[in-house]
Amino acid sequence: MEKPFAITLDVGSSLANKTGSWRDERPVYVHRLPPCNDACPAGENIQGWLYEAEAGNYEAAWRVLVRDNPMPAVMGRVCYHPCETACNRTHLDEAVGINAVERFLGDEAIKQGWRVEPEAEPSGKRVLVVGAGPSGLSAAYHLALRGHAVTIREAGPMTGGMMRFGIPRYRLPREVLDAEIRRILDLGVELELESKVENIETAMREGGFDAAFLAVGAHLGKRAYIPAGEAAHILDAVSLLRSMEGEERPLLGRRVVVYGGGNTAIDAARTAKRLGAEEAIIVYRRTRAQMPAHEFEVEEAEDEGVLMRWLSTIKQADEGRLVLEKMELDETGFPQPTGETEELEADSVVLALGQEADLSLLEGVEGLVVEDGVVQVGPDMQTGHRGIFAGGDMVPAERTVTVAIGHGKLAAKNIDGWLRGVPWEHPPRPDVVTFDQLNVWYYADADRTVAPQLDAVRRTSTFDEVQLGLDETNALFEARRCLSCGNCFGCDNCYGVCPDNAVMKVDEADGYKFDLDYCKGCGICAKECPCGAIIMEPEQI
Amino acid sequence: MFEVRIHGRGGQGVVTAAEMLSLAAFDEGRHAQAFPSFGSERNGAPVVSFCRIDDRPIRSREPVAEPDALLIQDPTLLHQVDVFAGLKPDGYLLVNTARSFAELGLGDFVAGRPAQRLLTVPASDLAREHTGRPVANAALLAGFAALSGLLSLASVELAIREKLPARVAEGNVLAARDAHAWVVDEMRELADAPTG
Amino acid sequence: MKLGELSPCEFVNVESEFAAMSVAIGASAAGARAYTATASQGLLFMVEAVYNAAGLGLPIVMTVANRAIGAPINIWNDHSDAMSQRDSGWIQLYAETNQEALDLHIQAFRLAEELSTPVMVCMDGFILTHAYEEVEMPAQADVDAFLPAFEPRQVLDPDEPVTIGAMVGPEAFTEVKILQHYKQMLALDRIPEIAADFQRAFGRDSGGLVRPYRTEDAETIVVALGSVLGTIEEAVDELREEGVRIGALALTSFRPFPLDAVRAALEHATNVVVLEKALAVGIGGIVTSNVRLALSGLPIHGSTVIAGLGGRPITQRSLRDLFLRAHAGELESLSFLDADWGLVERELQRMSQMQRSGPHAENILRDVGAVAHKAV
Amino acid sequence: MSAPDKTRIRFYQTGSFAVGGRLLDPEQRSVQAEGERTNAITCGHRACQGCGEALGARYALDAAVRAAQGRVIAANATGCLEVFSTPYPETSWQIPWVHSLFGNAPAVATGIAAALKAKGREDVRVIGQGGDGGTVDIGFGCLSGMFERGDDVLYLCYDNEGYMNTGVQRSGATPPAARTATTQAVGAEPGNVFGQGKSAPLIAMAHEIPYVATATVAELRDLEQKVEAAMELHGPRYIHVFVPCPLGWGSASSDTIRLARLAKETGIFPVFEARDGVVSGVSKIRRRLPVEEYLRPQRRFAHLFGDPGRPDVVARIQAGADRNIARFGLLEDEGEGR
Repeated sequence: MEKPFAITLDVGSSLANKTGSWRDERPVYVHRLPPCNDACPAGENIQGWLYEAEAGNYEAAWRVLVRDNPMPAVMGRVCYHPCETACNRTHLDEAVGINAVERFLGDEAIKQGWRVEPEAEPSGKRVLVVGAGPSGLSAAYHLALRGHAVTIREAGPMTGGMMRFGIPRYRLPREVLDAEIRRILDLGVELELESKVENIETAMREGGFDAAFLAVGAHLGKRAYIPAGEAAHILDAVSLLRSMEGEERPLLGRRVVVYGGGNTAIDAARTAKRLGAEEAIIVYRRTRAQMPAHEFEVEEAEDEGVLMRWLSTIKQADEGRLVLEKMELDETGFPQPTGETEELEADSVVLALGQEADLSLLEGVEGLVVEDGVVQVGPDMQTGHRGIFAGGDMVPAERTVTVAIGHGKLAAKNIDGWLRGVPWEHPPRPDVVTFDQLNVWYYADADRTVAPQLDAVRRTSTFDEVQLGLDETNALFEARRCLSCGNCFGCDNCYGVCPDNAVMKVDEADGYKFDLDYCKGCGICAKECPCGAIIMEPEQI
Repeated sequence: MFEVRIHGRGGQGVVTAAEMLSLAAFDEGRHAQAFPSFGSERNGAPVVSFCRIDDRPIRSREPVAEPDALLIQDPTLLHQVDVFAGLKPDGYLLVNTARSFAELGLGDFVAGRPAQRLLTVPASDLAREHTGRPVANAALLAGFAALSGLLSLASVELAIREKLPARVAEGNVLAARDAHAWVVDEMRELADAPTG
Repeated sequence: MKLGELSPCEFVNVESEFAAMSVAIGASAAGARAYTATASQGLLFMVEAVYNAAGLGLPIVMTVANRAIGAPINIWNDHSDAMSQRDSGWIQLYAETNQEALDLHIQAFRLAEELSTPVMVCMDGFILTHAYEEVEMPAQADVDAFLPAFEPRQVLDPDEPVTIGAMVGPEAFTEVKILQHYKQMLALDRIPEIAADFQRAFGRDSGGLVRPYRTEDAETIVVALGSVLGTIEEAVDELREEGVRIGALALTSFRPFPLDAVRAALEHATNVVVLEKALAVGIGGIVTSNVRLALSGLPIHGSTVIAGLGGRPITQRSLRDLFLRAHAGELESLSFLDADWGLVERELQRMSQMQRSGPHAENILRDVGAVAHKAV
Repeated sequence: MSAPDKTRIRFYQTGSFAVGGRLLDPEQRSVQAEGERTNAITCGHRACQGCGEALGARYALDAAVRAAQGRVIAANATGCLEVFSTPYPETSWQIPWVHSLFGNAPAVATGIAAALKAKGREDVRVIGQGGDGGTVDIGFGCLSGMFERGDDVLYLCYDNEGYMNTGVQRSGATPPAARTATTQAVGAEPGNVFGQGKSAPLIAMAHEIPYVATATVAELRDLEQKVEAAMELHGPRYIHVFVPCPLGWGSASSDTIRLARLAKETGIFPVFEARDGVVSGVSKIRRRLPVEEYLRPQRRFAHLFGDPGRPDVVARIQAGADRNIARFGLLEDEGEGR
């Protein structure tokens, strides 16, 4: 068409007008640290694997997950999920059920037989890992991935450490545990059971190891002094739980008292119920609110009929009976004795007062420091003795499986760096995304999915797993509740809300790009990004 | 050039009368022009229309000030409006009425003019008789054709049929014939009467 | 149209003249032949769109049934409405008779569509629009042969999208206007050519730029537009019979203004009288100033007569007197045909006597007496 | 914890609030999420930073273009949208588009529709569009005429509540108390007068045309659905799109969508649709907020929050929002609200 001059124009000709010059701020896509990732003791990229999971890419999700944690099926059962406590979604409705999704992925991996392969060529270096608990297994896994030859020496007859000897099977079925350990060992990790390391330096020297990771755990139950008659039946919780793995079931009687307020106490009481005790009573010197045990475990125990006796200490234990003293809290919240006593019938008393580590293998090691019964390590998990690293319950930290696994990973990275002569450095940590940095209007309301539980009747009579898993629909739903804090999840909002069409859609993998030829720097994209993955930066003039 | 002015009231078909007149003239092979003098008048207000007839094309557009013929469709106007203004001394006058000029109080006016050119005709009565409505324009035109001899009755009938809707055309044609006959009769009487 | 006799065609009943022209703009921009009609205040109400249609170069054809502009409110004929739009960018053609009005519309579409510019066909309100006279209706096939199918210069079409009606700033506005002017200059050639084509096709001499009447040896020539030319020609003939060397010049095309043709027609005259049906308050004649430009440098006595305002009849008798005075060189440069100066004087006196003398129109009406009591 | 009510659950990635999402089936994504969307108004236009009108126009037109398989012609009223999109020698439009005048866009659109009908082009659809000035004030006669005649035009009004193009003067859509160049924030009744302004959508409904809707740039999917619904019908249709103006409102350029959202969530701007003159659906408020949340970020209302401020005026505005909420039933039923 021959167009009349000036009044009639070719369509789209304004592309010649580069409005990018108007800008005094420019939008930049960023990756921020989601609070879940930040809170994970194992350093899992939770947002990362939920991103894959919410798309139904379960294997991809699992592979993101096992880059940090080799045991998602275990983790999905026993982790106390600090990630969920930190989850920004709690401000909106309820935390994303991260733990349940993790378990789904872990179980799916076992079901599908997904495996991992070493990522690096063999390094020719040999590392000795002492202890086949979570920390040792984790370290072995990460070291093997990095091409090192790993040998695990375990004093006991079985792998798993506290995962097997401290956690009842109704919380962690053994076939799950065994499957995840087998996958680690399949990486070529050498395992020597009932092979107690008496002296670490000797063992390293004789075995020709270039480095060692100590993870012997804390398996000695703490004993409190309780005046007791000879016939009184007193045992510690660690021993009780460990004996559950043997051939013969321990005999506890009809009325069992558990002394302590931690998760181990809860485990012991619930185990006692399953062993046939008519009454399992937890005696704790403080209040329920002060119990170190996790709330959901306490609730589950109460559901199963476990009784609680708060603000009480055991003064005296005799055959068939205990004397309790009532306590009261002082102004600072500490329990103080009141002198008031009462009696309680009990066939046995289980002490759940904490555990200690057996550090005899470290005697005489130069530079190594032990304080308060635990080995001191640096931020790189290295002891005072070069080449010897340590983690798990034997170092100062919260004693959980997740922390132990995190130690194993961190130590492995540092051991790898040490072996290669290039010290490993923690990558810079981005800011943690806070709730106010999100634009939550875009997130629809969605209640958390409740995972089913075993019927209470069956729970107290069998060691079947209490907490059941999510099916795929539920897991997908739960994954999709993730707000993707601080990381683009491909919602197209920036692409849609730009008044200048200055956001380009590259492709699904590469996401979006700003077209700075036209971006006027209005900032709508940043403000309307649901997950806070865009920031505005001043233009340099 | 022959110029006609028609007086009536809004709603009486005064403009249509002029148009029918021009049609009739056109049918007889002459040039004709009809036009109204419009105002913001509504039904019942005085209305004037004009018609020019000539043997050559008509160029003039001015209102007819000195008509050769005057048709008064509504005699009530006679004493309201100066309807006779400019009427040529030998001009035709046809008034729609059942009364005589004397009864209308026009005795003095007609006295000095040729009697053969001045006539009344009860066109409304004839129209009512044939159409049920006292719309006198067609009948008056036919009367004028008879009075002036300018047009044939056939041309007037043709114009009526061309201009008016079919449902009223035939009634008007009958009324026109009656009016034509009436005027022919009247003129015969006038011719027969002793001049005085 | 409802009966499908005019097909394909759409008839849009609009709520205002402004909308009427706007609908025409839309339809024309979308590639349809578009037509509307208006008059008087209606034309002024659509003025914004009238200019817009011209600026966009849309070949719309519009009839303007020329009528006066209020206040005082007046529904009768003069040229005030169309004259107000003389600079709108529309071509303006003035019809002398109903036959010419019809013929000019056919020519207007061809002109508009060839040049892609709108054309206004002006015909006197009531005098022509309500006159009943014989008109030769051309056959559709002949019109179709004369007027080819509309091929728009620009069209809104999803198959070939364009932006029509861009905002043009100082950098190109002048050039756009020059182009608009240039189109009208082209029309100066095309108007007579199309009229000639028309005559060949239909055998009638309609349209063109100007139409001289007995000007060959005329000492006095009267210039006018529209239907009044007929009465003027009668007066000319009458005076010619009496030996007065007088003629008339009809301006059929007022926009574009045919400077050369007007000069050629008038250059041998002694007196030129421009008879106008509109008054440029504060100066006098509108057409006159255009005619004067055409006669620049020539020793011709010119005068302006404002006539027919608000429907006042222009009679042959008054014209005859006027022309005689003009021929005698007695006409003042600006005069008003058949004006009642007594009424004016009385009102002027009232004004000089008291500040709050009231509105002119009502005072004069009171002097005249009610309109309804007049016979004609 | 009660069992989740499955019928109410939407989860974000496949929910209805964002532009698109990689997890959605392509047909569930918004038009704006498409990589190959029309961009009826494309890059290089000269709208201010954060222009709500540029956004609203692209949203609406792209949806219309998709609904009409690319066969759309638009007539545009004078105003910001026209001026910033078509300064010679560049145009940002990618569809056939015409600008004529300030007050005649509906009539021009009618003309286009008539031409298309005459040409037998039933596949091409016509859109008229303009700002609030060109629609509810200057072009209102033409708009009403278009409605009552039943012309086959979808008219889109982009309402930024004033004559922003000419320097922020009051229009018939300027809200009470708002400061504009012609309603200064001085005197006993600062800003625009209460009781003025008009609801073009309600007036459109009074014409009993097939479809009337309101929408905002904050709820893209709702907007697109309404355009699609309108495009499924013939005859006159009217959609009134709320488009914040950073310049005229004195708001941050990044707040454009947020303000639109707040206008809806406070009840200031009711989002509804009506068929044949009867309200047929409303967009419920998700999280009701006091009008202050909406008013405070805008400098045109700054005089209400100074020291001492005008809590009485704010209360009147709140009362107006409350009336909207009651009139249109903008809240979820009791018990369902979250």
